[in-house]
Amino acid sequence: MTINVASIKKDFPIFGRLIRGDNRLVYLDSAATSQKPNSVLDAERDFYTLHNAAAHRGAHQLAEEATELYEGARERVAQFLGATSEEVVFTKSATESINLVAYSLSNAEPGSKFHIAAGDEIVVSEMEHHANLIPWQELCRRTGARLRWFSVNDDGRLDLSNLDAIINKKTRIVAITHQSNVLGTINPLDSIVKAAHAVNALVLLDACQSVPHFKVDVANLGVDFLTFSGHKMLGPTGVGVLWGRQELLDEMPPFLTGGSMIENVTMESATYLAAPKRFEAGVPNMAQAVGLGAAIDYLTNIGLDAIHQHEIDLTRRAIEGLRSISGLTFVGPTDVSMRGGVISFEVKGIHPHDLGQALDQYGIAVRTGHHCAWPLMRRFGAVATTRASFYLYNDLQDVEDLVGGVERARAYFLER
Amino acid sequence: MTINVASIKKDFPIFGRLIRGDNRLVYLDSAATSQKPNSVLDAERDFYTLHNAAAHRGAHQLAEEATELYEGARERVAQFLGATSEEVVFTKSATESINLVAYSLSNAEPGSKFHIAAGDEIVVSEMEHHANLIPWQELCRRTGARLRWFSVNDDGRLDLSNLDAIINKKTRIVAITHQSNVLGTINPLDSIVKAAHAVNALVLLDACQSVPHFKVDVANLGVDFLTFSGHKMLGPTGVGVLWGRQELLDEMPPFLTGGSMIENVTMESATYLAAPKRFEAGVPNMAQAVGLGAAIDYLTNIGLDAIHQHEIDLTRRAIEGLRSISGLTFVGPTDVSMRGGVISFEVKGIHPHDLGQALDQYGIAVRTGHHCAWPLMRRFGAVATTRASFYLYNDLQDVEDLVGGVERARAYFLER
Amino acid sequence: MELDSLYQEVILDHYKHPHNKSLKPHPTIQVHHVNTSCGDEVTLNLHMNGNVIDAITWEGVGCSISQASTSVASDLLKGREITEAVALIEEFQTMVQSKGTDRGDENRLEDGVAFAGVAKFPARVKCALLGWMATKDAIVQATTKEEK
Amino acid sequence: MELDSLYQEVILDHYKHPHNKSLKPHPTIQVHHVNTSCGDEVTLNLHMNGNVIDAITWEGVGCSISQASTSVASDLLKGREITEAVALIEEFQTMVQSKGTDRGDENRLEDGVAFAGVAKFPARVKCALLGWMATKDAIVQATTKEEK
Ligand SMILES: Cc1ncc(COP(=O)(O)O)c(C=O)c1O
Ligand SMILES: Cc1ncc(COP(=O)(O)O)c(C=O)c1O
Repeated sequence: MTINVASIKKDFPIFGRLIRGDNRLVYLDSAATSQKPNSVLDAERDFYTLHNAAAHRGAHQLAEEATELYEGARERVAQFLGATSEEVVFTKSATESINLVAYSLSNAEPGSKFHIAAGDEIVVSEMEHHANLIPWQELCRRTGARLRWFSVNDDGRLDLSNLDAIINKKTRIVAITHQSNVLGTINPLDSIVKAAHAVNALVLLDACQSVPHFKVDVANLGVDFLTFSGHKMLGPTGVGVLWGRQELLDEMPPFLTGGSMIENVTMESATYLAAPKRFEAGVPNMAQAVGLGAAIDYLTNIGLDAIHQHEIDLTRRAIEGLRSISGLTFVGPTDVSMRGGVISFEVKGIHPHDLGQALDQYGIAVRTGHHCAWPLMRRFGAVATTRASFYLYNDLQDVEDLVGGVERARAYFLER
Repeated sequence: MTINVASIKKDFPIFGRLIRGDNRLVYLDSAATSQKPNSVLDAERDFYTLHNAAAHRGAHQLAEEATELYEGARERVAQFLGATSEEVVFTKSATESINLVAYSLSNAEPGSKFHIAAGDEIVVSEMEHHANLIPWQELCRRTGARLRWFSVNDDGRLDLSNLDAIINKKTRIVAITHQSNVLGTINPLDSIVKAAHAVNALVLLDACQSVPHFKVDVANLGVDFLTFSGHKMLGPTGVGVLWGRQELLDEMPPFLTGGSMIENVTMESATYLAAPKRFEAGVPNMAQAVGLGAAIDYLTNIGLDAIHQHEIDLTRRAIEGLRSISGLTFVGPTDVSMRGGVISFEVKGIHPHDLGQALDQYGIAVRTGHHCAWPLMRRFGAVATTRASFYLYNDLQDVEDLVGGVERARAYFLER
Repeated sequence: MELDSLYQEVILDHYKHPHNKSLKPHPTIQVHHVNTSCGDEVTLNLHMNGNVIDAITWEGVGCSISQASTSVASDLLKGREITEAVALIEEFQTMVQSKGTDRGDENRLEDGVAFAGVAKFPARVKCALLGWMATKDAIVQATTKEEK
Repeated sequence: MELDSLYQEVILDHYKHPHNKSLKPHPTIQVHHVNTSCGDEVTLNLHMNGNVIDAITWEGVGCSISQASTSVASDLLKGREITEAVALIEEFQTMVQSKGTDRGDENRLEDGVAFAGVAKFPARVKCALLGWMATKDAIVQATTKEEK
């Protein structure tokens, strides 16, 4: 279960370029977006140069082929998740996937089991990405429901001590992240899913930071919805996934409406197809779905377990190395159990922007700022943090360069 | 103002492939989706292999470059439309663009000038694509407003005889297509825009079939919103545009919510940035926007006026040729004034699917079915039609092949 | 030529002269199915006599494949017991969805095997299935009605 | 080395020892600006004396560029007439948005020219502008208040 990073790097053409002069690229920003292997770019290009036509809308040969490739990509995603094709909806991003569920719920008429109203409660956590927070705030605004949340402990773990109070008979949906994009924390789901289902609440898992990095099987997790973005898992920009239990998707009201999702249309009204088509209005992002299929092939080929182990090894090493730097504190757990390859930290006396700028000058790409998790920043009394995140194409040299880079930046700002 | 199709075809690699045996590809389905030139595919690939990072979210060099490329694409779109960058919102498709406006309106609180309620009216036409019909039906369902529509004359033109009755003091928004994707009709906008603005109603133009084919200048049109898809204008799948007047976009409530569109976020609520960011939640479809920018360069280079003239020439020739086929009737205008390169027809005794199948066998790709305009089909008493649509890479030989193909199919089905 | 492999003589015959195409009144179950991607429609009356299909009559608009296939189904399934009919429908379905690997058993599907060529044209599979799926749906409804 | 072209000595000095960084009470106008992409914030008090800026005092959290730049602005603009101040703000803005083509006029912008290097780092332009835009906003509000 070891990974040959040298050979993997060769599949990613971007590692051929130099940064700010003649520095090699040390890309530690995969939690924001990942780099793309040639096989993904080739799959997209082949779609356009050999098979491009509107899927599901034509009977000519190109349309047939485009349909088969697009639906083939759906099957790949389904297999990858341990799901069936009918449960996989292609969206443009995880952000759209989450909004889809939130809008669909508020489109439900009174009397529908999906209808949400004043008196109902929606549960999130303090460590959510804005994409899994604001859509629920807005759903509450539209329906009169109340937003509640789990808080986060000092060590960056979810505080579940009041689980029974937060999830109660009024709870309708619990939307929670699988792995924090700031802390690296992987959340335990069993007790949350159990509590939610005990009160007939739905569970939506924001799997943006988990599906790309370790094996996720929807049947095992027991959640009702799961969302992620293609661009964070070697896939193209412009494609995301909503997985949902088929019996739910088939009953939920549509979100975006238009072509290819209808059963019958008159000037007055329309009836809608079953999922997944119900939720895919318009000519779909075909090339991007096909690219995502190729990305899944690439990941599967390397092996998700090996990738996760590799990231854990890098994370352990990075925590050890950074820990010795004077004035450096971590935001998030420092033990590697139930944790992924995302590390946030602060260095006393250096603002993250300045630190990030210096690292960039050495060729090291990290993310600085609030990471679209502003409430979590406030929770830790930080304006911003510096975040390094790892993926299969990173190696120990990248970790050494990061540690060395932070030391050098510290000297630059604080010791001159 | 003539177009060198032979040289253009060389830029589109798909014309190198053969269809159903050894037929050359006669692609007459550009109204569904267009083919892509190498320059668009190269622009996307260059983005991924040289500059890929999350735009607007990082301070490192790749993120800077990605941001510049993404915003550069926005400037190109703005220039192309005679607009400013702030007025250009990237979406995944025209379908999303239209839904964006419809949902934003229903997100407006009572008291807002965008708020829609029972008693209000929304106006569409009988020739709308489902994408510009169902979102308004659903907006009516959500708000209690009433949907009204212009009907279509026997010759496939909009019936504006009751303009003053349809657009009245209750009208809040008029959503209309610029060019019908079935009939080829280009709608006259002046009187509609004037009537709408006289009662303070907004005008949304579905420009899916116009922006790719002739020069559209938003300042001249006088509309308030304009929507189109990249994939119909040589661009990638997965990108669309909403253009809107800045003062409107800046005041309208957001639609999709999440990262990169916020000003400030607490657990309880969020405030939002000005347009266009307000409407672009999440890591954007960067590579697709960049590809669309390259598509616009390609189109501009050839010249939109030349493209339009070329399509009109092909259309005139196709109408002449098809007209002589026994049992063939057109659905849509047969004069070429105020009309684009989309031709729908029926052949007595042959169902469009069968006709399309035969044409496919000869290498000719046409669209058959209801073209996502089911009410319009009913209006003309058709279950389906056969549609041929032209673009800059089609030539007279393609038209001859179409006419010959329909004759051959007729003989196959009716004379054996 | 491939077009002939799709449009076999028997298909065009059924298309030009469809069987059982006029609705008989008082059905056990009436169903209405639409091929949403193209607008083709079929209204189908299922007449049961106990466990046995007494008659299948229908009306519809659509392409040669959907019309001929409904015509063939209405002939083939008449006089069959429910389980037999469902088995035949499933055999037909397997054949047209086989992408060309299953040519169908002529002893069982009779004129139905003429549709084996459809399997190579994925966009037409739904056309070939329209009448068959409508019949299956009607049978399921008739059975459930029975049980109530 | 490019990092030095961004982090000039004068910037790090202002960062470590910011000027006018403590809010003086009773401002003519108080504004609060946030750099939404990173969370940096500034609260700024503008004290007018007729047409002339009497004082600019501020509080804030942020990177060296945003803090130093606000410090420099609060020095440079003090004692200026409104039109003069606005002109200087616009000159500064033009310089940092010039992508490196405009190095700034040291006679006019004084310590402000130290930020010319920012122009080559688009993601930092907003940092450099935070305090200046806040000041401009405060001036506009003060003027509108006047007119009422
Ligand atoms: C007139 C018209 N409007 C809207 C659309 C919807 O475009 P898309 O499917 O790319 O969202 C189309 C094309 O399908 C169209 O032709
Ligand atoms: C945990 C988490 N949720 C949601 C998102 C939103 O993903 P996207 O911007 O691709 O829609 C991200 C990434 O930005 C994330 O890290």
